[in-house]
Amino acid sequence: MLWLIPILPLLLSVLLYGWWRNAGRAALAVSAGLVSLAVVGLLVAAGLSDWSGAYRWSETLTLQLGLSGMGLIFALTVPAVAIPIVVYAAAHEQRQGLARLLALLTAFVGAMELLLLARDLLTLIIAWELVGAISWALIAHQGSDRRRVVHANWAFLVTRFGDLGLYIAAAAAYSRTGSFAYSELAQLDGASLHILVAGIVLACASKSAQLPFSPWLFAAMSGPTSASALLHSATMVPAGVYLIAQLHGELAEVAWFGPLALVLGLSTALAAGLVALAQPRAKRLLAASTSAQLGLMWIAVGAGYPMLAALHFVVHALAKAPLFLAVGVAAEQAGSGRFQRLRRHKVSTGLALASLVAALAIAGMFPLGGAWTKEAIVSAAGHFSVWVAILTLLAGGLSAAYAARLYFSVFDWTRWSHSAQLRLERAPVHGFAIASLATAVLWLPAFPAAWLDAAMPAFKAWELTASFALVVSGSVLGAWWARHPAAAFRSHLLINWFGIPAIAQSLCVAPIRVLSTRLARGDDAVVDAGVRWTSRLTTWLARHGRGAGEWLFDEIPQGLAGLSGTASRYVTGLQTGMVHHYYLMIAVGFLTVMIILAAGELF
Amino acid sequence: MNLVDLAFLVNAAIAVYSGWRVFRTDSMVRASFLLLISFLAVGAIMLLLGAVYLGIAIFFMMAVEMMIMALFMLMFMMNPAGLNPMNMVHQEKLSMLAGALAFIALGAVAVFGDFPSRPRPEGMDVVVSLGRELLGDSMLVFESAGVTLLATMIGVVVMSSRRGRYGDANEGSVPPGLEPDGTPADQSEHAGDRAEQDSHQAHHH
Amino acid sequence: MSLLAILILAAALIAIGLYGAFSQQSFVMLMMGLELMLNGTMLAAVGFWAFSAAGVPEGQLLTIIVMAVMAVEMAMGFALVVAVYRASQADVTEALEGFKH
Amino acid sequence: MPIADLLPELVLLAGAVFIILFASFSSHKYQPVCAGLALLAIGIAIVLAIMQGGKPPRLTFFDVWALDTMAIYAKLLILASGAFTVVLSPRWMATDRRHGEYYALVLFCLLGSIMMASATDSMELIVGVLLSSVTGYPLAAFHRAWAPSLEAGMKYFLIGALANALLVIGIVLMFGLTGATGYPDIERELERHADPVIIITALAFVVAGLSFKLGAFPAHAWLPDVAQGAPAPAAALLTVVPKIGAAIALTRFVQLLPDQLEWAWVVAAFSALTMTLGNLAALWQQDLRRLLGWSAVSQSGYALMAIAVVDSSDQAIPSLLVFLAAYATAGFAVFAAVIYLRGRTALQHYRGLARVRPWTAIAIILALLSFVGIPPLAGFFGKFLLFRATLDGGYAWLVIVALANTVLSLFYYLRVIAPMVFDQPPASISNLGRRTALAMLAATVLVVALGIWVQKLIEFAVR
Amino acid sequence: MILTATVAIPLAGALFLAFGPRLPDPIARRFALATAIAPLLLLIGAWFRFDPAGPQFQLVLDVPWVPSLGMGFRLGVDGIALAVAGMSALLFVGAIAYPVDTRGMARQYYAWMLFLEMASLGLFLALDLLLFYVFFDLSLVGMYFLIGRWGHGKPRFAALKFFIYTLVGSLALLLGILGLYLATEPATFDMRVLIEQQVLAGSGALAGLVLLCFVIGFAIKTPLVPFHTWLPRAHVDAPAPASALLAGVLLKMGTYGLLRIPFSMMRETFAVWAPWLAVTALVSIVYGALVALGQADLKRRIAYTSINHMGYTVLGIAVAGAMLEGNEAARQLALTGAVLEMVAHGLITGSLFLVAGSFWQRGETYEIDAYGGLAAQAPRLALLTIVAAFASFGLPGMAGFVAELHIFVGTFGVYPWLAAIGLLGIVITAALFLQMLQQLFFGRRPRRWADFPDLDFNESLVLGVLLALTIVIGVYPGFLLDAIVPSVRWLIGAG
Repeated sequence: MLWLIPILPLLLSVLLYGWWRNAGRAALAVSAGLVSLAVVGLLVAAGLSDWSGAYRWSETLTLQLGLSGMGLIFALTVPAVAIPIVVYAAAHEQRQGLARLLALLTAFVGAMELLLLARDLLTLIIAWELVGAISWALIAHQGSDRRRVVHANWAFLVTRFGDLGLYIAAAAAYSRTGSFAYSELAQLDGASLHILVAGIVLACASKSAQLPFSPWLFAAMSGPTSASALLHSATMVPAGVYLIAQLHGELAEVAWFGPLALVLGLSTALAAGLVALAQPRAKRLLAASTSAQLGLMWIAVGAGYPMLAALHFVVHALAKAPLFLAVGVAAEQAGSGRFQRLRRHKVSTGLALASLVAALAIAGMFPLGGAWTKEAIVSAAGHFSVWVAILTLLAGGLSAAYAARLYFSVFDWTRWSHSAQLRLERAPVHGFAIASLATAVLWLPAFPAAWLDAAMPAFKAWELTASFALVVSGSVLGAWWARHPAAAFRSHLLINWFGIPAIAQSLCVAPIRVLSTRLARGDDAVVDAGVRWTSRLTTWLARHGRGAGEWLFDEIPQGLAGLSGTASRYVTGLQTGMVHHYYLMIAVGFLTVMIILAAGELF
Repeated sequence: MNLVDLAFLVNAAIAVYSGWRVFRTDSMVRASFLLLISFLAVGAIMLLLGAVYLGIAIFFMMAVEMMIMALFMLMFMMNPAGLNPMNMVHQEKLSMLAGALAFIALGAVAVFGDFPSRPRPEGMDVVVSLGRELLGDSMLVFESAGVTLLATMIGVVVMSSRRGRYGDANEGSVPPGLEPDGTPADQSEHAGDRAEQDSHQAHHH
Repeated sequence: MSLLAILILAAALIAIGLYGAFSQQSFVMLMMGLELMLNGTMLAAVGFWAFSAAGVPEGQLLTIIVMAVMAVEMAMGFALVVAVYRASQADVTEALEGFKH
Repeated sequence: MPIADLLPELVLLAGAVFIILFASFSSHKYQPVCAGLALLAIGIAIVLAIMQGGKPPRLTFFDVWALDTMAIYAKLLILASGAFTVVLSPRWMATDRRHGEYYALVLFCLLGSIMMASATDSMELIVGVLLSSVTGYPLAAFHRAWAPSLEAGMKYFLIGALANALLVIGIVLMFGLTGATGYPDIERELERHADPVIIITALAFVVAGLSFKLGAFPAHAWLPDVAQGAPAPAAALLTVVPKIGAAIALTRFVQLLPDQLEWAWVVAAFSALTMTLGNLAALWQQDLRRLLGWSAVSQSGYALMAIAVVDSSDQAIPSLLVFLAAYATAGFAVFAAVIYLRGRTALQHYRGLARVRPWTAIAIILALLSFVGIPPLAGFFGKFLLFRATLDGGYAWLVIVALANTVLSLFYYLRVIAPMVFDQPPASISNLGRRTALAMLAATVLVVALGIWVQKLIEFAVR
Repeated sequence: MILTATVAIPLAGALFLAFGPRLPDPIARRFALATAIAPLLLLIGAWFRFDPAGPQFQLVLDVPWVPSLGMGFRLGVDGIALAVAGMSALLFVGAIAYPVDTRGMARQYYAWMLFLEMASLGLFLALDLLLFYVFFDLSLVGMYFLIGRWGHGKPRFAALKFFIYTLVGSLALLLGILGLYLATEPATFDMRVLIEQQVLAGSGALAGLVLLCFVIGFAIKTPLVPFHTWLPRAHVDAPAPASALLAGVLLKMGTYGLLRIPFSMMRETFAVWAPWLAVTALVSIVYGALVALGQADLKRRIAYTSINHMGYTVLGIAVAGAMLEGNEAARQLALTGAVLEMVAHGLITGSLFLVAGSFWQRGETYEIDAYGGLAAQAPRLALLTIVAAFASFGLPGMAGFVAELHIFVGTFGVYPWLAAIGLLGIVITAALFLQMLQQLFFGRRPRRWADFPDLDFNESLVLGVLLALTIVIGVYPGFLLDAIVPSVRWLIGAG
């Protein structure tokens, strides 16, 4: 039964595609939203009645689905976030290819559900790669612009490289336990456990855009706005965090997992924060911010609080999605996503207000839920060391700064205006804003721990204080920069993600490309030449020799044929047409017999 | 050294010398007579060995054959009487070498080869034993040889007679034409083609 | 007169014949070389018959067969020489150069 | 006198004599009747030869003549080849005024080859070689008004005369050593007394001599010339039939030799040399018949493989026989195609044949693929059995050489096939009539049928 | 009987087309299609009659052919043969149905196609070693004429090179067969007997040499680096359906043979040399992928990915044979994967070559850079190509993924490092296909393709069916695995 949940959207996306191609926008919005709503409903039903699913491939392999507490949080968030986004997409995106876009978004939800419900590594890999492939299709959606396709390829390849980790992890698990199931992972020990953890970390880091894989998120911005919104908030990127959170118990068996996750998360949060702050483009700022926020989630997992990471995921999803949508609308009106241009355009008041809520959530401003999860993460980090906590606080400050910068650059109240258009587009953004506001319930004392049946770190006063101070100062700084763009610090290194893409280009892509071109040329020139040089010799001989020019000469097979060809000329040279030469040949043959026989006698 | 040995030596010397002179004379007619002398000397040695029938047979056969040969050369060949100096040899050094090697090899076989020593019994009737053999154990061989001679005669007549039963023996003795009433696939044409293609190909490359 | 002497003589005749066959351009001379070889062979056969085969009649018959080989080959050879000469006035091996390679 | 043991041969002889008489006393118009007569003689001989089969092997005529599987098998092969030759000849020879004698010579040639195959006496061997040679020369030179034919015949003769002289020397030496000419006697004597110096020399002479009939190195030079220059039916005959006789003769001869002599190495080395030489030389030929001649040289090399292991593998003789049968059928199929196309021989004249004359093209393609050894054609099983025997006999390197040669040979066979199939055809291609076509198709069917029913062939060869 | 008919019907069809009445072109095509569908239906029937729980070889036919050699007309199937043969039969239907320029010689073209089908199916169904060889060689002949006569570019050269190069392989195979055969007592070519007897076990160097013969023979056919240079040439110049068959069916003969003969019949020796074979396969995987990435020619690129994919298959086989006992689960997985990869590669690469053929028919060039922006112009072509490409680099939900996952996981259990390195291949193949898609379908459309037609009904149907089956296998591999796994388990010796 649990299979219904991923299959429904996947199947419907295909089935409805035909109809969607000719349907009106309203019908599109309603039907696409209903699909996601149905997923929510199914999830609720599943959660209530304890569904499970198993699908047999062969006598040794079975695909398993299951639903856990944390899985349910993620699984519910995805369609919930998707509903407004598909409505937005149906209302707002270009008509051409809209049906395909919606189908892909719906399928995206289905694939992500499969990922979240998977209870074994095989199912997980399937979902994991499907999500990647659909994201490729989404990013490449407007394919007439070749750059977008290049970006899609780039994003896909980076994440696929990470997927190798998952393959290795799965193989390690299977070779040890004879099964892919999560439930069997506990049996692992020794080398195979280390391999498993390393593989999973690799896969998750690349999927959730942690260092050094973060830059692919920039490439992913080439998709339509709705695709970016969904990809960043709910479907693709959080998968990495989900997996380490879900498998935290097994992963933590390895001593270095926690510190590694912490280091990865922290460094990404800081670096991405800086990168976001320096971006001249709104969407890129949001992309970098996604990396940074996911970094915070990694910190949570690394510190031993996977459920906290889940909560931050929810909060982040609810805030990030509307920001994308709103910025998308604004950028469209301005004709560019550059702050320079955005700053000169009016924005719709409703949109701006809603964005304010989202920006505050990203900034981690009390009393929004985002603030609570951030504080909790800081506290969790504090369990490790004070310094880690302080660094995490700094990361929080950075998020406040870039959130403020974004907000004041795009939605500064000095440029608000009322516009009658955009009603349908606004509704999803407003929905998100309301949901974001609702996350404030997290501040209710003991609420999360009690509800979620998971331990949460206790807050410390100094951390709260410092955090608040940093958020405020960060916001001020961000706002000031937004108002005074000339003073904003700008660094090409930061804008370009510390040059990681360039490094990857020169260390990885370019060598492979050169290697492959060389090999491709060399495959003819070198490998074939091993057999072909002889034919060259023949060509030469033929040109300079006497008996050249057979009509089939073009057709000498490379290789020994060449040698044979040469030998052939030599042999036919023996046939001189002169009988006395033939007589000599007989004499030679006679001698040969004598020599062989005499040798046989003597030795 | 008895008389037989002396006769052998003399005949041997004649056989070798005249054999050698065959290829050292200017005239084919002379050459054929020298060959005849060589054969006669060998025949004489055979007689010395007691092979009466064979020796005589050689005398007669070779005498006839050489006469035919000489006539033949007079009839057909150029330079019949050695009027012009004749030295038509090729690869002479190599031939010398081949001859010398052959002599050394066969001589070595003669010297080092361990042939069984089973001399012919004294007083056996050589000719009678041959006759018994011919009509007894080896009759098939002998008959086969006869058949061979018959076949040879047919072949020789086919190849050499100038006039056939229906006119010129050789007229029309060609392969069928590539097209009915056309010319046969001419062998020399291919050589021409090849040369042509050679140049074409060389140009091409 | 011993087997050795006969065989040496035969070897000499064969060697001379071989030389002739290898070196002569003219068909007829070449054939004379071959005849000389067969001549030596016959001598050797008779020598074997007399000294190492206890005079078995096969020895004599073998000699006759060699003689037949000689006669038959020569007869056929002359016929061919006549035919070739008649067709293309060729009487030396070098004239046969139509077939190469 | 067990005359009955020679009935097939006597029929041939009688046929030849009758043909001569008939040809001499009938008008030009009736000369083709000689073909019918020859065919009749061959047919009767085949029936008689088949009747000889099925009895235990024995020697007859005072140990001069063998009646064993090898002999009878070879006899049938030779006779069947003769029948093909005769059927292919009348139209080809139509303009020749000595048409009649041709068939007599063909019958004598068959007789000579049968003698070679059946002889168990070295004198009989000499006579057989002589008969098949001395009829072969005029057959090759039968187009007396056509220079290439005469040249082929003359060269055939010049090489043959030397080779036969060498063979004779070798046999005389063997006689000197053993005092005998019959194989059973020679074998017995050699067991008692085998002086290496003499026997090595004798063997060298015999091998050099028989290589001529076999068309193997070192006396192979005539083969391409005859294949190219002789009247095409005679060329088919001369590239196939003497080879069969000589292969059997050599097999019989080497079996006499003492084991300590490394004769097998000689045969193996010559086998490798011959096939490589033949294939290499065939590689760039422009003339189909010449190419076939060279290919025939290489086929001799394959046949020698079996002879090399005749003592070390009991599979050798059956494999040799099957191989020869496969070779003969394919050889006749492709020569028949050449004859059917009126002697068309330049490869470039075969362009597009597959479209104008598909059946002829099929005949050539199947025959050539059979030479290569593509299953399930007859040639495949021939080669397969050869390889099996050779491996079994411990000559793996020879098998590898043979395999490499097979690849080599594919190249030049494809040089024939490719333009036939892939090129554009000329306007028209004339042919030589229905009877030739029938012979061609019959041989082609045999190429396939002998492969599919190879069991019969093998059964007959191992009996 | 059902298997005999499977082989006989295409042969009869081929003979009828070649020598029967001169059918007009469209009729010849329809006749060929009908003839090709028959074996497919028969094999589907065989599929249902096949009992996975039954003996290893089923539906066996054993008619003596050359009893004195121990050769018989022996046909039979296990799950592996059935899967591969079924795939081949389907691909033949597709290839015959796919439109192609027959240059006015439709009868001959389809006759050769059916002849090739006879040889291919016969090979997969053969239970006799020599019969296997017969079909192996016949497939060369069929392909030679198809390439040489209906190819483009330099077809004759390609055909010649193909024939000669692969004949070398087939002769090496023959030598190996002889080596195995001579050791068998009593002499027989019956595969069942040979598998049971394991005749060369314990014979040291000889067994090694025989194995070498087999491996070289099949490595040329598969092809493994460095015996692969005939492949791109043959592929590029062959007509598209022939390319599809070459990749989809003929290459399988190499891996299938490897599995059927040395793997099964010389387990002990195979285990000794398996690591080397695995390394060779790995080289093929990485090298094939890298070289494919560097190709600017559509068909060459696909051809090289074939080398990569066949490398996976060989890797799976090598791993499965790497030891005689122990680690059965992983080895079974690897071998199952190898078999699946054969099926998957046949369908996927077959489709890709057909796609390439469609490009050629429309644009007369295989240069990838010559195309661009065709997604909007030819959406069906774009969609099917994208699906095929994704399937080819192993996207889950399609057959290739299932196969490659099996192989990786299995390999990891035996040679972890090889698995890890081999994994790099799937990134590179992804890169090369994505780059290809980007160039073909996205970006600006050159003006010359303004009236580039989309796939017609026939093309769409063929590709659609092939790719649908790819997806079915990817989603529901159970139906294949249920037949394959018992056979595989039997071969591994685990069951």
